[in-house]
Parts: sequence; C-alpha cells; structure tokens
Amino acid sequence: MTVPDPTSTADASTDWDALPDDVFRMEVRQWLQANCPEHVRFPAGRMHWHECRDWWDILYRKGWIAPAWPRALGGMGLSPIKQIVMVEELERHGCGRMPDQGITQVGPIIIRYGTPAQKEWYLPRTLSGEAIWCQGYSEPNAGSDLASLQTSAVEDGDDYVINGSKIWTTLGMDATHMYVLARTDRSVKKQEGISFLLLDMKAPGITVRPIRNIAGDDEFCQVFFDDVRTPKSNLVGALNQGWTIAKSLLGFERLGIGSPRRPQLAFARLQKLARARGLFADPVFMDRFTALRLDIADLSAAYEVFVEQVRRGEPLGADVSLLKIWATEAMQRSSELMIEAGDEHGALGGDNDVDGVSMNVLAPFYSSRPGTIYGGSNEIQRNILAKAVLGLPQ
Amino acid sequence: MTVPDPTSTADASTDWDALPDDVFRMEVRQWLQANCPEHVRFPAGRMHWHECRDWWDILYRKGWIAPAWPRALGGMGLSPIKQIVMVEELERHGCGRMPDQGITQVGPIIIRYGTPAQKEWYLPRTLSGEAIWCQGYSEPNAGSDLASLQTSAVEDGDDYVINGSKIWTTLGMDATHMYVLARTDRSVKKQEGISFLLLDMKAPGITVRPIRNIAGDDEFCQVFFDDVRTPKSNLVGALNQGWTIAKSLLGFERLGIGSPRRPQLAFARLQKLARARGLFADPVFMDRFTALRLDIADLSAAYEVFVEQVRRGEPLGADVSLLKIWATEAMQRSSELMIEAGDEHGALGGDNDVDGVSMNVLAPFYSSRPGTIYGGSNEIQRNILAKAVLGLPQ
Amino acid sequence: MTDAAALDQRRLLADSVADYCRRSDPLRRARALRDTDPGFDRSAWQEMASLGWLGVGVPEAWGGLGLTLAEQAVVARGLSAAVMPEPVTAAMIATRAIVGCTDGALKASLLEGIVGGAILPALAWQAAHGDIDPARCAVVAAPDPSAPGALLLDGSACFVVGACGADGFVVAVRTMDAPALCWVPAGTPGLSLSPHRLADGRPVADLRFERVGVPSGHRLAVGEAAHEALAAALDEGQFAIAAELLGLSQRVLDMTLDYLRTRTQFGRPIGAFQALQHRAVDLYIHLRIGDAAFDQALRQAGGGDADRRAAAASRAKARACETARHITREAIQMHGAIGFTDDCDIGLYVKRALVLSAWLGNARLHRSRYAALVPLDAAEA
Amino acid sequence: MTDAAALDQRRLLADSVADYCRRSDPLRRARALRDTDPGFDRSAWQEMASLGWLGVGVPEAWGGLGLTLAEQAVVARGLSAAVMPEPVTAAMIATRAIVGCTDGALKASLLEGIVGGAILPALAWQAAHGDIDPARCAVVAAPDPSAPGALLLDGSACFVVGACGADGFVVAVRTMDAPALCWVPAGTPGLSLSPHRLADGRPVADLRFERVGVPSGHRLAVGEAAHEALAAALDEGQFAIAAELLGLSQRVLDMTLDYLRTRTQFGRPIGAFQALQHRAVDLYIHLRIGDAAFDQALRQAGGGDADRRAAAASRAKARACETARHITREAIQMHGAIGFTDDCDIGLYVKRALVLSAWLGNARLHRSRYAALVPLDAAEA
Repeated sequence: MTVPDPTSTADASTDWDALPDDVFRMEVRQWLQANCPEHVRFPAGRMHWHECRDWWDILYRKGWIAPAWPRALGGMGLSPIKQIVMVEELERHGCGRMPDQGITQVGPIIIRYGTPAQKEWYLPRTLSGEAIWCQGYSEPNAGSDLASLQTSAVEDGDDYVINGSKIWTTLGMDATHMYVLARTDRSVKKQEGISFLLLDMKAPGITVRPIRNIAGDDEFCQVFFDDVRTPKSNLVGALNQGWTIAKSLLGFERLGIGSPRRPQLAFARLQKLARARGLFADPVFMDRFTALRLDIADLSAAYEVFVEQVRRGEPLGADVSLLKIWATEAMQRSSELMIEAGDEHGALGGDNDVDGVSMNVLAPFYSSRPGTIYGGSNEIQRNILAKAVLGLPQ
Repeated sequence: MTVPDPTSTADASTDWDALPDDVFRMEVRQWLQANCPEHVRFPAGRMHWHECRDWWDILYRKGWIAPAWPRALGGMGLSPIKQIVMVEELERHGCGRMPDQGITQVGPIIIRYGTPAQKEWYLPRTLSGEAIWCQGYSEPNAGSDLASLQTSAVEDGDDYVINGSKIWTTLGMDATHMYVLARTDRSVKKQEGISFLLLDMKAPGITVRPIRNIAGDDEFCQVFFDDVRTPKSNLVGALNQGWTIAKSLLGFERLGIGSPRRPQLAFARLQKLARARGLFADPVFMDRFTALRLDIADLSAAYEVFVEQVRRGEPLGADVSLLKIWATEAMQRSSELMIEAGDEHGALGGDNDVDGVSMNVLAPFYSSRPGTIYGGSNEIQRNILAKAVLGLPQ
Repeated sequence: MTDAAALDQRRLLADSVADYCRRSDPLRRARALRDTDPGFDRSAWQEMASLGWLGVGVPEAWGGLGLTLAEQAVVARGLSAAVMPEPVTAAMIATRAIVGCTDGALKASLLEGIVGGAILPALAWQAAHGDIDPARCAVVAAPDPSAPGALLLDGSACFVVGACGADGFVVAVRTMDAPALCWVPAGTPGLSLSPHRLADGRPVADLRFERVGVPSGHRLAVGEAAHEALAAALDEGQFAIAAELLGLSQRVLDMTLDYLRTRTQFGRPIGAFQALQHRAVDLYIHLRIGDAAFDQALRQAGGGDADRRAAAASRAKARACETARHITREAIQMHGAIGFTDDCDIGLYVKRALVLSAWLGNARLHRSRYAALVPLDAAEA
Repeated sequence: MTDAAALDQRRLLADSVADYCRRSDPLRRARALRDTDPGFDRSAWQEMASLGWLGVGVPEAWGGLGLTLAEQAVVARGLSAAVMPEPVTAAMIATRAIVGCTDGALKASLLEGIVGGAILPALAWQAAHGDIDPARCAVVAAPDPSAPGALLLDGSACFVVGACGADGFVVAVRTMDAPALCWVPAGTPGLSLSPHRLADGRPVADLRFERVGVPSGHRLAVGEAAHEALAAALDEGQFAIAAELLGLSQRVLDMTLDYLRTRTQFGRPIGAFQALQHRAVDLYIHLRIGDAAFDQALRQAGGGDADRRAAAASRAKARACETARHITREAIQMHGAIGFTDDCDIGLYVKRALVLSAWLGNARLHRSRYAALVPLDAAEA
C-alpha cells in the first residue's frame, strides 16, 4: 500500500477507523515524527496552554484533536482499540499532555447529555481551543469521598447561583470554562442531589488561586465561587442527575491511568542515571534494578490483557484498577531506587550534573506522588477491588 | 567475693534476689554450664515432658523452678528485673522451654486468687512436676476474639459440668491438669459471664486429640469436653470473674514474647548457612543479610529500653507489643532469606547436608509462623497499638 | 491451528484435568503418599497416559498429541492446583529432552513407551545446587575399552526430581570433545541413588555414576544437538514449573478468600476488616500480574531463538516464584492458627510452593539470568 | 556527671531548644529563606550562640559547654523537628574537627569565635559523591616555594554543606607524606565555590582550590591527628544527622496522626479505617526502633575505639534514614492531595529528609560500612 504523505493537510472526511490497526499505527507514528514540535516532547510535568497551543492547532488542523468524538462532530470517530493505539503512539513519541479535559471529559458528556444548543455552541469551540476546560469536582472536604461535596447551586430566575469552592483543579488558571458538580438538592441522599453545570470562568465572583505543589509547580488551583451566576441553559442533563453523568465517563478511559508508559519513562531515567554512574557493574544495584525492570515488564503484559479485552469489544470491569495500583507503586519504587543510586545527587533539587550527564534525580520522586493519591487514591482502589472484584464482605 | 560452688545443692533459704544483678547473672550462668543437660539445649521446638523431666527435677532440687513465686511458697522470690536476667541466661544457654504453664501461668493465679485449700494442694505439686498444666482458653470459633468463647460450665450439685471444646492447647497430651475459661452465665455481656476453673485431665468425658502442625510436630491439641465434672472447689476467684483473672497475668511477662533471642537464633542459622555456602562474598546476599542483621540489632536496643523500664520499677504499657511485631516479622524475613540463600536446599525437608554442614534450612520458616499468629496475632497487636498507644479513633 | 481453536483446545484440556482432579481426590492421595516412595501411584500414572497428558508435547509421529508448551502448561497448572502427586512435570522435562534428540530407534521406542505410560523417565543433569547452566555437568563419559562404541559414565547429578520410581534417566554427560545425552535404565550397574525428602514429602535423589556402561545405541544426542535438547527441556521445564506455581497460587488465593468471607471474629467475617481486604487485594494483583507475565513470556519463548526462550523462561519463573511466595505466606497468616495445622490443606500448597520455587532455579537466580540475557534497549524503556 | 544529672541536662537543653522554636517561628522562616543565599539568618545564628548551642561539644577551656555528643544530638534533633534553617549541624561537624586538632593559637581563636557566633565554619573534605572514606581527599597541598612553611592547595571538595555563608573552611588535604587539616578563610584568593540548590532549598557548594595559599599558622593538624580529627568529626556528624532525621520523623508522625484523627471522609475520621491504622502503627514502630537504635549506638560510640565509633555511627545513620524514609513517604500519602501541596508543612520535612539521608552517606552505604567494620560473632548471634 502507499503511505500518504504525512505532511499533507488532513481531509476531515478521512475514515481513520477504517484502516487496519497496524497501518493506522504507522500512519500516526510517521505523522508525529514529522509534525510534533520538539518543545512538547517529554515535558517535566503537565503543559500549560501557552506552552502547547501551537501543537493543539497542528492536531486540530489535521483533524486529530478529538480521537474519540464522532466524525460528524469533528472527531476522528475511532473505535476504542484505535484510540488506545493513538494514545500509545502519542506516549511513545513523548507528546506531553495538553489541557485536554474539554476533549476527553466534558465533550463526550455534552455529546451524550447536552441540549442541541449546548452542542452547537460548545463543541466547535472546544475542538478549536477557544474553550479550554477545567474540572470542578473535588472539594477541600470531599477528597476521596467525592459525593459529600458541598458547593451549592441555587435557582434564581434564569440562573443558578453558585457558592462554595473547588480544589485540585488541574490547570484551572488556563481554563476559559469549567464543568462543575454542585449540590442542587440537600434533602436527598448525597449522590442524588447533585447537578452537572457549565460555567464561564470570566463570570463575576470567581477567584482562582494557584496551588503550588511539593515539586514547586503550579499545576493545580483552588477555585472559589461567591454568588457566581450561570444561566440555567448551562445545566447538562436533568436536574440532580449530575452524579450519574460524571460517572458515565468511567469506561475504557481507565486504561490510560494504568498504562505502563509512565513507569517506563521513570525507569528510563533510572537507566540514564545508572549509566552515568557506572552502576550496571554493581551487583546490589542490579538486583534491585532487575526486580523493578521485571515489575514494569510484567505490568505491560497485564496492560496488554486489558487492551485485548477492549479489542474484543468487551467492557472493562473494576479489575482494571489493578493496573493503576501496580503502575503507580512501581513508579514510586523506581524513584526510590534512583534516590539510593544517586547518593548525594539524590539531595539536590532541579537539574544537576551527574557524572557528566544533566539530570533531575528527584523529578521522578515528585512526579510519582500524585499517581497514588489522585484519580481515586490507591486506598480507594483497593476498597473497590475488595468489594467489587473479590466480593469480600463490607 | 567468693562465688559459691555452683554444683552445691541449693539451700531453699538463699535470698537470690538480694544479690547484685551482675553477680546473680554470673551465678546463674555458671550453674547452667555445670548442670544443664545437653539434650535440653537448643531443641528444634517445644519439649515434651518426657524429654525434659530430668531437667525439671534438677531445677526443682536447686529451688530454681519458679523464679517469680514467693520464697515462702517455694519460689525464688525474684524481682522482675532478676526474672528477666534469669530468662536471658536460660535463653543464652539455649535451654529449651518446658511445659511450664503451671509455673508461669496458673501458679501465680492460684497464688493471687486461689483458696487456701487450692494453694495447699496445687502449688507444691506444680513445683514438683506432679501436676503438669495446660491452658484451656482458645476455642475453634474464638481465636483472636477470645471473649466469644462457648465452652460452658453448668452447676450441678457440688460440681460444674463442662461441655465444649478447647483448641491450640500447647502440649495438652502431656498435661495432668488444665486451667479453663468457661462460660457460666449467658445472660450478660460476653466478657462478664466467664469463670476460671481447674480440671483434672483424667476426669471422664475428656478427649485429647493432638493436632499435627505444618512442620509435622504435635505441639498442640484439641481437647473435647463431654459432660466433664469438676468440683466447685476448683473454681478460682469469684464466679464470672474469669476474664479479669486471665487478663491479670499480662504484666511484664509480655517482654518475653518480644525478646530478640529467637530472631537471633534464626539469624545464627542463616549465618551458618551463609558460611557453609560461601555467601559472605556475595554482595547481593550481604546487602540483604546486613539489613536483617541491623533489624535484629536494633530490636535488641528497643528490648533494652523496656528492660530498663522494668528495672526502674515502672509498669509496661501497651507499646511493648511493638517488640513482638518487629521480632516475629524479622524472624520471618530471616527465614525467607535463608530459603533464597539455600537454593535447592530450600526445597528439602528435615536435616540435610549443605556443602558439608548438616542443616534444616526450612526449620526457621516453620518455627517463625506461629509467632505472628499466636499470643494475639500481629493484626490484633496492631489494632491494640492503634487504639491504646496512638489514640486513633475507633 | 487458529487462535480461537487453540483456546478451545486449551479449555478442553483444562476441563479434562479439572474433571480428573474432581473424581480422583488428589488432596487425599497427596496426604496418603507423603513420605513414601516413590510418592505416587503407577495406576494413576497409567490413567494420565490414557488421557494423553504424558504426550501433550510429543509430536504425533511418535504417538503424542503434538501440542505446544502452552498446552503442557495447562496440564501442569491444573494438576498443581490439586497437588496431584504424580511427577508429570519432571517426566515432561525428560520427555522434552528426548524429543529434542537425534531421531533414531531408541528415541522412537522411548517416546512410545513414555506416551503410553510404560516408561517413566527422569532427567539427570545438574552439577551443583544453585547452578542451572546446562553447559556444566558433572558426569564424564569415556570410551569403554571393553566395548567398542560404548561409554562408561562417572560422576554425579544432583537434585533429580522424579528419580524414585523412574524407569530410566536421560543423563547429560561430557565426552572428551562434546556434550551428549544418554539413556541409562534404572538399575544399571554402577548407578546409585541417594534419596532425600522434599519439603512436600515427595522424594528427590542425587545420582552417582561409577563406571556405568552405556551401549552405543543409548546415546540420544551428541554435541550441539544434545546441548540444545537439554537447554530447551530446562527452559520449557521452567515454564511448566511456573505454571504449577501459578495454578497453586490461584487455588490458595481462592481458599483464602473463601476463608475471609466465612470465618467470623468480633461479630464480623474477617474479610470485612479493611487491613485484610487491602492485603487480599494485593494477593489478587500479584496473581493477575503473574498470569499476564506468564502468557506473554510464553509467546516470547517461541520462534527458535534460544536466548530469547531462556530469558522468557526466567521471566516466567521469577515472577511465578514471587507470586506464589507472597500468596502462600499470606494464606497461612490469614488462616490464623488453622493455617498452621497439618489438617489444613494450605500447608500442602505452601510446601509444594517451596519445592517448585527452588527447583530449576529460584527467583533471584532467574532475575539475574534475565538481566544477563536481555540487553537494555529503548523498546523496553 | 551522674546518669540522672545527664538526663536532666538533656531535658533542659531540649526544653530550651523547644522554647526557642516556639517563639522564633522557624517554619515560616524556613519557607521565607528557601532558595535564597545563604539560606539562613545571621542574627538567629547569633542568638543560638548566646544560647550556647554552637559550643555544646566544645571543651569549657575554649569557651564551650563541654558536653557530649548526646547533648549535641538533643540540639540537632530539636532544631530539625522545627526545620530550623540555620546550618547548626554543618558547623558542629567543622567545629568537632577543629576540637580534634592539635592545640595552638589558631585553634583557640577559631573555637572562641565559633562558640561566640562570630566565625561560622564549614568542613570541606569529600572527594566524590558516594564516598565517605576520610582517608581519600582530592585537595593536594604542596610547599609554597615563595613562602617558607606555607602551603599551596590545589584540587576540589564536593558537597560542602553550609559553604554559603561560612566564614572559613576546615579543609582536608593530602601533603606529600601525610593528611592534614588546614583553615582557609572564605574569600581567600584561588578558592571558588560552585553552589547548588539542595532539595530543601538550602545551598550546598562544591569547592575548587587553585593555588590557594595557606600560611604555616593555618595548619590545624597533620598526620594521624588530622586523620582522627576528621574521622571523629564525620562519625559524630553522622550521629547529628541521624538525630535530625529522627527529630523530623517524630514531628511528621505526630502531624500525620493528628491528621488521621481529624480529617473526615465517608463520615468517619480517616484514622478509623483499619488499613491506615495498621500502617500508622508501622510508622510508630519504626520510630521507636529508630530511637532505641540511636541511643544504643550513641553509647557504643564512646570509649575511644575508632572502628567501634564508625560502626555505631553507620548503624545510627542507616536506621535513621530508613525510619525517615518510611515515615515521610507515608505521611504524604496519608495526607492525600493536601500532602502534595507546598502549603502543607509535610513537604518541608520530606525534602529535608531527602537532604539529610544523602548527606555523609545514605542507608545502603552505611549498612555496607557497618558490615565491613563489625565482625560477625557469637555475641550478636
């Protein structure tokens, strides 16, 4: 077959999903090599909007910004397995994660639950990057126990009036819009009185306070609402249906969080350190290093089992959480071995010269922390597995 | 000072407690070297009565069979700290544990709670070895949850009639008598309806079934009661006071269960294996070995902290459990390293030739199992520490 | 065979093993046969032959089923989950060595006998504990001055699993210039066995060879062919042992979860206590990781590259050892005092896991072999 | 001093440190001084001098308190529990080296200046990361041809903690025939600093010496005396760092237990969840074991045997590193998302633990040094 010129401008009508998986994979790989700007490859953390908008535009013009959306709405219309291929190739190439929650989170929700007006207004702007979304779920007093959230939305004329606060809002400072879970009925059980609302971040009464994390980065924000108004037309789905809507997203997307890619990258840094310091000749280091190497190789094997399941068109069960637990904890072990192997380099912040190689020895230590805490802490994941998979009594 | 001839027959009137600690320690050490039969040193497991009665007699004649009992009742009248010295020297010399529950458990209870008749009859016989005691606390359905025991004692004329079953009765097959916790009142909260009774093992209706353990030994028994009668005069303390009586023993005796001696012995076996197999030149082995070595050395340090507390005359708190947790788990780690270091020798049962040295590589694996299960499993110990020491909410 | 057909085949085989285990009461037999010699039952062996299990990997030309290592693993796994006492894996390893040998009359008759159950073979090759390099062996073969073409063997082989009760041995030897594999029937003069008792009560033996005569027709392979037959047998053996470890791990986890669901303390099933729940979840994760690693390693082992096969075998064995260690140790603890009794079946599995983990190299050895065999490359990173 | 008097002394000292920490708001200062140079406050330093802390281990003859390592550890532990930014331990190590040097005018005036706070010293000695052997150093001293009796230093010393802001350096050098310790005031021509930022935001520097002149009066010790002064300073430094690690571990555990008692999720304080309870208990056990090991090692370090002192120091440091690692990592996890924010004080302690663990040798290095120094004997077994 003839591989199309990867630099050609994409035709939105191309049916990428119709390609065989392998052909599609090579197509993506070659196109990324030719088109992805170097500055978005292997970033240290999450990229801010100003760091990646050029890359967004490139993907948007190619028609590849929304792999999961239907083609009729401007997406690629990929099957789950092709979406996985796409993610794998983006990860393989080291493409950093953009402020993509409009594409991955609220977009699909609007497509499924939104009114025609919501679809017409929000979807094209989300694709183009005109609307950058952040998520308003977590609250200071509702971390793992999300359903106990307190932020309220009260009807007043044509608006809802929102009061309260959201926290751990990833890249909230970059967002133009927010999708919010707010309590609209206090008289019912806690999951049942929650609604799903859209907000303009420019609305009066919103304060965004960046939260500096332990590594010194500003990935997260706390967002305060003081009588913030949003029109009733921004309610998605039915009133008090918010919990169901938010949970509806947990499909095969959960695979991503258990992908072996991040532990592999952490392990690659460990290798780099070991090479610089001549540790491959150290039997004690090699003993720990090889155990970790196999932990990550065997994670990949387990990941493939779930990918196969998606390929067969089967839904994923709660057991997929095991990938997240193993991946995030292997990454932390890798970061600990890196500290041990670094000797005094393990005490230095930022990039430093390690026997001739510039490295940030502690970066994996910091970057592996959120994995066990966010997205349902590993404690919560273990609770879920105990109940839903092992059937242990509650 | 003149050290008395260690082989001389003891004078029961000697006030051992009056000696300075160091002098007493040397006295005990020398006497053990001169008098302890070789066959009771470093036994593989608990000794049966027939294996150690000669040693019991030697100690009895010396007047050393009951270090903690008052001198007036035939004991040595030692202070807690001297009792610890005595135990340390016995352990140091490798003296195996005898069926000593009459001396350490029920004797002190009879001394404290018994009637004059009980004291007169049982105490001398317990000292002489005429009465060998076993403990009847655990039941098949009340393991960690001891207070839920079901064995019943019902008044009938001058007797209690006992029905039910006890399990994990250490050396029950050797015992002439048993001390039993039995339920005498079902109408009250579970701890409050329990009484403490003495039993003759020859009473009709008692069946003793040895339980073979995973290592192939018969240390434990299950004991069945089918309308077993014991005279009311065998009730110790008040009716329904049994729980309080049984718990009254938990004093500084809890130090023994956290002593570093058993992990040290397991570690000594590991050293022997390492020497036989030339593993001190293996950096990976040495890395694990030294970590374990320090775990045990540092346990000794913590043990000494509690011994000092006893020496100052202070009662021990619930925190002493930390020794048991650390000691038993270090012992298991030691047994795992031994298996790894043994290669195929770690697959063999019993004694085998390991590069010219006769060893049972798996013995520490088996003998380190009960420690984390019995005497309050390590899970129960952690519950206790969380509540009583850390003050975590329940 | 298509993938789907292969899966069906394996399911069928697994069902047949499970069915046999259900009706033959293997746990009772395992208890009864402990500490006896040969530690298994020849009539059960004959039944297994009739079910085809002794020739799963033997090409059809020699009377076998002509299936792959994957199917052999299915049998090993299923039998191990029931602690079946018969030395199926040990015989499989010896059989695999013979299959890899040069075609000839002896090979054909041995395989026919093995598949039918008449000949039970064992493999004698290991020079020393802790050394699984097939290139080293401690049996030297010299020309027999009294019989042209024949050899005389001297030396020893340690840790021969299945030696007691075996009808003959595939023996790895060194000749002056090359390695070779010979067939030595049990009872050949000069061959003596020193039996030891394994932790699980089965026998194992060290073999001693003193001027053991091997007629020329009993040479199964020489040189590279002998080396490759032995190496392949050992690698596939590691897979079979890993399958056994995973099979028993799964059973032990199931038993432990059942116990957690039913055993009551403090008025609740102990499986309702969160600390135990989280630890049980970790056991489950280890099992899933172990299964996935095994299947992927099995796929990597195909294709004929010996280093790749060896690396994959080491990966499977290392992981299976860790999985079984973790699960069996926690199973004892979670069963409490019951788990420490001989009456509790957990103990049978624990001891079996100890044996299987040490046989043909423990986890540490296999991790280190893996590291030596597989270069670090960008693909893995 | 009797045991009881010594205990009282330590309690008094601990109270004085705690009191100073309470009124000087060190956490706020630690935040404010992060990523600045020199990263501490000279007026606070002066206050510490007036409290006597800079001369705790300096004999009374030179104006110090003449106390032991145990009392120095009390100060280090207390200050570390509050993340006090001043480089007390670094100065203590340099001071200890000077105390061990040959008596003379320079020694007397340096110690007087140090105890009074006027001179802040740092020790420059380390040849390479991961190497804590005092016998190796990478600064060579040659006779200065232009000044009889003077030396010229060339070479480098890495990872000099407290270098930024120091008034001078105790420098370990090699002369033609023996080791020596010299005093090099900050700003001496030919001495240059390459500063790096530690994980906790404090500075550390590598020192470069290019024909740095040392007049004869600035030689503090030569030969065995220099070696022993350096070795003792490093061993005692390891104890001080271990004390810092334990002090911060205790504080972090207290903060974490408080959080477990008060943070509510699913309608209960999270400390009521058994899985977290058991993990919290493990942290507590680690701390108790760490404290006990430290105290015993401290007693073992006395008596003048250098190997015994080195082994005890390694034991204390290795254990303290493990204790702090375990407690700080779990503290982040148990604090959840909050624990990952810079606003949460946990992060200050986590980073401090990273720095202290790597400084003067990490746990692996110290375990291996312990094994090399302490023969296996029957007493330990």
